[in-house]
Amino acid sequence: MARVGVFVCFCGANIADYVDVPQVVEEAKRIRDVRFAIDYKYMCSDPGQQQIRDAIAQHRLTSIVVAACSPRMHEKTFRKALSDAGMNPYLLEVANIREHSSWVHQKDKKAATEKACDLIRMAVAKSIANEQLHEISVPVTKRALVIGGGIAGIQAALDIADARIPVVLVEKSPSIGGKMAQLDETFPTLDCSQCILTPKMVDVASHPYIELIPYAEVLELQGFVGNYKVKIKKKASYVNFKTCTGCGACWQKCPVKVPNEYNMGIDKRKAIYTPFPQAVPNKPVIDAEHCTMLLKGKCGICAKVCLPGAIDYKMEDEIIEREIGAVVVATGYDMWDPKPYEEYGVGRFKDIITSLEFERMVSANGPTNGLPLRPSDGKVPKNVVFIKCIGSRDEAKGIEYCSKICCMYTTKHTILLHHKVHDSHAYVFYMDIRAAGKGYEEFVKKAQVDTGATYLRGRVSKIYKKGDKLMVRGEDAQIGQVVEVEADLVVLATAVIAPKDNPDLARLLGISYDKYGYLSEAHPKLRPVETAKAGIFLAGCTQAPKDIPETVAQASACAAKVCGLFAGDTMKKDPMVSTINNEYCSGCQNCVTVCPYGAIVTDEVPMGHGSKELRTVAKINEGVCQGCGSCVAICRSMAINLAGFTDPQLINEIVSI
Amino acid sequence: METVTNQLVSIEKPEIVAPPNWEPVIMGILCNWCSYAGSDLTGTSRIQYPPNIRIIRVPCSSRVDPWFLIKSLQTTADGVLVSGCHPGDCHYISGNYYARRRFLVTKKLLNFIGYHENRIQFSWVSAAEGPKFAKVVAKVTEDIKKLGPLHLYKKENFEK
Amino acid sequence: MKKLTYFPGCSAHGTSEEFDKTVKMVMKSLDVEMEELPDWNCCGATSAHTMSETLAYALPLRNLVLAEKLDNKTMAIPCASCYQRLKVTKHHMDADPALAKKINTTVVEEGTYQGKVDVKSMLQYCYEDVGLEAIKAKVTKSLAGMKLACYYGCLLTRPKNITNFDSPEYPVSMDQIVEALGAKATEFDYKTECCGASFSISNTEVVINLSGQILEMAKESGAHAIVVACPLCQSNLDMRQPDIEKHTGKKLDIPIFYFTQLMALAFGMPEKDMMFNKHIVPVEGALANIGKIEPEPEKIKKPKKAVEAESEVE
Amino acid sequence: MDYTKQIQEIAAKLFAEDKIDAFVGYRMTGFDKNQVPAIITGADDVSKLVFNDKSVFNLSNYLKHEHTRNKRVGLVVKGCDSRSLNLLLTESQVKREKLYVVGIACDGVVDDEGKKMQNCVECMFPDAVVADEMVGNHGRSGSETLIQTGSETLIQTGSETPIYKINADVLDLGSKDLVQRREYFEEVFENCIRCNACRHSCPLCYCAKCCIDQETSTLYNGANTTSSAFHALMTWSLHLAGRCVDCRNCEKACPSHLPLHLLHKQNEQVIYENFQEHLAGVHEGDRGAFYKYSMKDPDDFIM
Repeated sequence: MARVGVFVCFCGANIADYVDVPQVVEEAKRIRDVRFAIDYKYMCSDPGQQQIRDAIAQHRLTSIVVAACSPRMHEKTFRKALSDAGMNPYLLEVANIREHSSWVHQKDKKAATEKACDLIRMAVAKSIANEQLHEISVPVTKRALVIGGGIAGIQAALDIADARIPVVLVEKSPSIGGKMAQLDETFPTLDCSQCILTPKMVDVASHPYIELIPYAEVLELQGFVGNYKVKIKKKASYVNFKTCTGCGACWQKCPVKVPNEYNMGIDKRKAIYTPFPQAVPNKPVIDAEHCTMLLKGKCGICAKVCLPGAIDYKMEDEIIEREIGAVVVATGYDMWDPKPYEEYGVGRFKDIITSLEFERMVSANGPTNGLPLRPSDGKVPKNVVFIKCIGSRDEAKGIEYCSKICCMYTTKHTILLHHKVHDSHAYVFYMDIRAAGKGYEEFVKKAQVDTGATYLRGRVSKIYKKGDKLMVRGEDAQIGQVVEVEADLVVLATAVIAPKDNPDLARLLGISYDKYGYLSEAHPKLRPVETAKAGIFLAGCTQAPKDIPETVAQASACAAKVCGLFAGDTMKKDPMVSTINNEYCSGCQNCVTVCPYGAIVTDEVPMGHGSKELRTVAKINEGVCQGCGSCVAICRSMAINLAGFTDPQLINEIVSI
Repeated sequence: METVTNQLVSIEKPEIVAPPNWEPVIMGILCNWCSYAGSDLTGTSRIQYPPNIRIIRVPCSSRVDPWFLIKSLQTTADGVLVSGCHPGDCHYISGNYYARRRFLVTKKLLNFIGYHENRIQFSWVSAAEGPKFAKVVAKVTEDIKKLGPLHLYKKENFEK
Repeated sequence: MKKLTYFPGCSAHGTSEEFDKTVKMVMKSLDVEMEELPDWNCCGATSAHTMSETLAYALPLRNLVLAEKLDNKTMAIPCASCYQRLKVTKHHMDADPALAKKINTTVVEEGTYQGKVDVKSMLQYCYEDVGLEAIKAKVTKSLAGMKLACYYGCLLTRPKNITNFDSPEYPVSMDQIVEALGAKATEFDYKTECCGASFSISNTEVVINLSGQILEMAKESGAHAIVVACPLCQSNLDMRQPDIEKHTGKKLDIPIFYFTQLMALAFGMPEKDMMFNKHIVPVEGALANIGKIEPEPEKIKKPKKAVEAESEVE
Repeated sequence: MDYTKQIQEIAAKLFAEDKIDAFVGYRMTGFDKNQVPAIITGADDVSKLVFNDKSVFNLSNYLKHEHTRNKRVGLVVKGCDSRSLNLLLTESQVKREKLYVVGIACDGVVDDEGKKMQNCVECMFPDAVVADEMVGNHGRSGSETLIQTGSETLIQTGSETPIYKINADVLDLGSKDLVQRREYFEEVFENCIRCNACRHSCPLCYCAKCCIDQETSTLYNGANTTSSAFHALMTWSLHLAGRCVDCRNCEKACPSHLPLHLLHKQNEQVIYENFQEHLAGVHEGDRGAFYKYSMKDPDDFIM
């Protein structure tokens, strides 16, 4: 026989002013199974909690109903009060008579009181069906997987490894470094990107707690927080990294030339190549799509010139597995393709380039020895027009959001242009200058003064060719007139977009992504690093456009989260998970298809007591189950129940009023 | 039946007339992450709405078995409101998509056997949509008031 | 034999008689049977849609409904303005059922709109349905030697989601047609610029300025003449040319052809049928270039740093 | 349609080759001209088998019988029966390798009065969609049946193009107003005696515990009242939504002759029109509409 205690809170005047609390208590006492009911000014205060603790002992209560504010507010507080009194905390139910009654029916005390009574009736009915539940403890594999070797992945890996937690760092391309390795100088301090990045890259390679797997992709992730199993495909590099010394004889002699991705296709690399001189690991790979030996079986020069004999044309993709406990996703970003800007003649005019192409040109280790050159005739440009918001903030052609970094990098570009070509002049077409950040506004102001660049607020409507010049026609909104600028070179500040593989990766990891393809954080304000799936964290631009300092900060935050997760040998988990009643389960496996987390597997049990014949039933993996209840609602046999929200509990609520 | 003063005529069965001062009971089944949070926000914003709704918290709209709706109508409620996260916002990735299918079929079936579709209604209310929740409740309450009491099964003995 | 409903529009029987005539000649020789839409009415441009939305849809709708009574699947329209009005109306009738219901009530006598007939501009029809190959096959007198700037105007390819034809900014269909005739299309960046036609009467200075730029850019691109696919473009660029020349003091002397006139010419049809005498800017100078083929200038060596796509073996 | 001879031959052959332990078919009743399902466990009884247009029952229901469960079984299936068999396969209730399926190219079966049954008139898949061997000739085997989903037209190879027809009774009742429909179903629920014959006869009702069993009464309110019948039949029909193959075993079994197909056909129609789904059991592996979703599902009924 259930013995329920009801505790009604005044919440100061918040409840008491609009709900007749003493009457509610009287009503509560009349409910069958209620043995004790009392009101108090602040139930959540310590004396209030003490009343609950006392009543439990005094009246041998079997379940507790607290009628107060939303359970989202104080459920945890009251649960703790129960366990302090030696009672299972999950025997608590909260009747939400503040948010759902007193605050929303302030003009009708009678109705609000009636409703409060009903809510208590429902909570009492539910609590009768409550069961004792216990937190689930899940063992943890203390190894982290970092996906992506850009600055975000590098920082996260280093921070985690420094806490002596092993890290597996998987990078898609032959070298880590990411987009930051392509940059020349960084705003707002103009320090050299390579100089600050390469030491970190070397640290990654030499760190005893980091296993670097370059030229590889994540294929599959199974399991749940603390107990993931990941399958990684190591793409065939056709070079044995163990014997290769990185001497470079092979790529010097290779006869096949391919557009160089690192330099945005401005120059060529060989079919056997390291992406850039400071690559980590500094070992070449063979590009199977272009190598004539692999395509046609002719050539083989690299193998001939390789003294250690590291070339292996027969190498195949390798699949390796690792057991890990947490994942940091740091897949970075892509640049938007400006092709839809047809009115600019993108694609027709060679002298329109993107900002990353410009960045490579002005970079000291770039394809033009640090000088911006017109792609059409190789001449040094004098008038350079920079157009911002190409694709960003453009619902019609591109994406709606602001890419955040373009204002700053375009400012940097005007400075770099000024440094490299002293007699040049920069024109910047902008919509707004968004320079929020430490030292950013000062940087922009200084750049404007130092470079003498002409800033024109307005959009460019057309670019056309006049002789070998490009005529850029736009609006100067500040003087309200159409202006035309004769340009030698036009640089488009293209938008930052999510990597195109992100949706596939998200599906593979079981996390969500937004309409642009950015991976979604668990809460935009308070949980910006976590995903909705426990144990998977986000660092850098894979979540949203960010500059380098923010990316590094988020990466370190990920590392802190991972370290926190791995602090104990086991993890505690909410017991609100589904359970299967084998006796009822018919083994139709519909729940297996419906479960969004793959938490349900099949199991074999005897037909009956002592029977040797086996039948298939479903089995819940408690560690994976997140407690959504999808499986419960579709189970026709009533074989599944969700702890805390069982059929008896909910039906009791429904029929109680 | 008491004397009729307040003529609320049910369009389902015109001869059944609501008793005076009759107030409908509406069962509100809300998902924990969006709609329940949204209803909490309605409270914290002190937005007023009709007091007829009785709220049940479930983790996700996909936890809502059509059975709950039938059970509610059979026993205590004159109408049911189920509310979940907007499509794409489900805390559990895809729960509301499964729920949406079941809801449509249930609604149509109920209509087919002669109950007005508005007896069960659905909404997507996010955690930020406090005002929307109040509007939804007001609309459902008004709809059910127009339909009148769900008389049939209340008269019978119901074993709890 | 292809069959086609032909919506001539008001200018075909007036200012652009030569367009109308050459369209009919060319289509006949390309084995397309044109059936003029019986009892067609004004498309409403541009007065209707500046005054009343309903009227702006109702006028073209009547034509669309009438067109459905014929068996042809396509209705082709020479005038860009008419084309735009009919195409826009069709688009909204198909996409917006509420609007469709409202507008349909205005054409009770003619019947109900069903959306059976596709609307195309004459250029689009030539490009998509007739095809470059068929055009090329008919050429008996190549236009080689002639350099032409193709001017599309603002309406033929816009808005993109409604017209679904060619690029809205840098279309190439007409260029390809004149190249099929043997002529050379110049790289002309003002293909879709505004010619200022709306201010034709109210503010002539704007027209002189805008049309002047178009003519000047065409001249600069090396073109001997401009090719158009719309009566308004033609009359504006042709008729205003003396004024523009007077205004800028520069001699332009760049005749404006309909693409069908050039097709007829290349198909070897009698020159008098093309009604070149109706042109204000004389055409003889431009036509004299036919046959004068310049030697190809030697290709300038590509700069070393230029982007190259495919891989190559040294 | 009389395939008695062919079926007897096939059964005899299967027993002779020792391919099966039991054969599920039809035999005549002892006292009238109707047929009952028969589970034959030896070659001696093969001559009792019959098959003609009175072979109405869906035999896939008999795979849960003690003589057939986990045994090697030969089974006769018409179009509708094969679809429920397909669902049983998908839901792991029977093992395909233990079955020898004799598919019928069905011309429709008749009711007690000799009239072609309504579900056969509206049938879109008269040929068995699963079969090891086909009997009868429509010039195609079941697996050749090509179909598309949802509101698109359904295409079958062969001359006719079946298009989904809304059940005549559903259409008829749907055209009445709310009050009439309500009164109609009130009578239906009133006449239900909660005997559970419907669930017992349904091939797809194999749960160990059923929602309409009276023993689960605390939750499901087992008392025999109109209200509980409403509750039970509604829940039951929703459990079969997207799965019911319209074989009408339930209706044949119902002692009160309740028009149970109305509920099922109504659900089928809603699912078919709204979710771009195949009809239940047409494809193996297709679990039914409630166990999947599409982003494009109708959303306009939700505020």
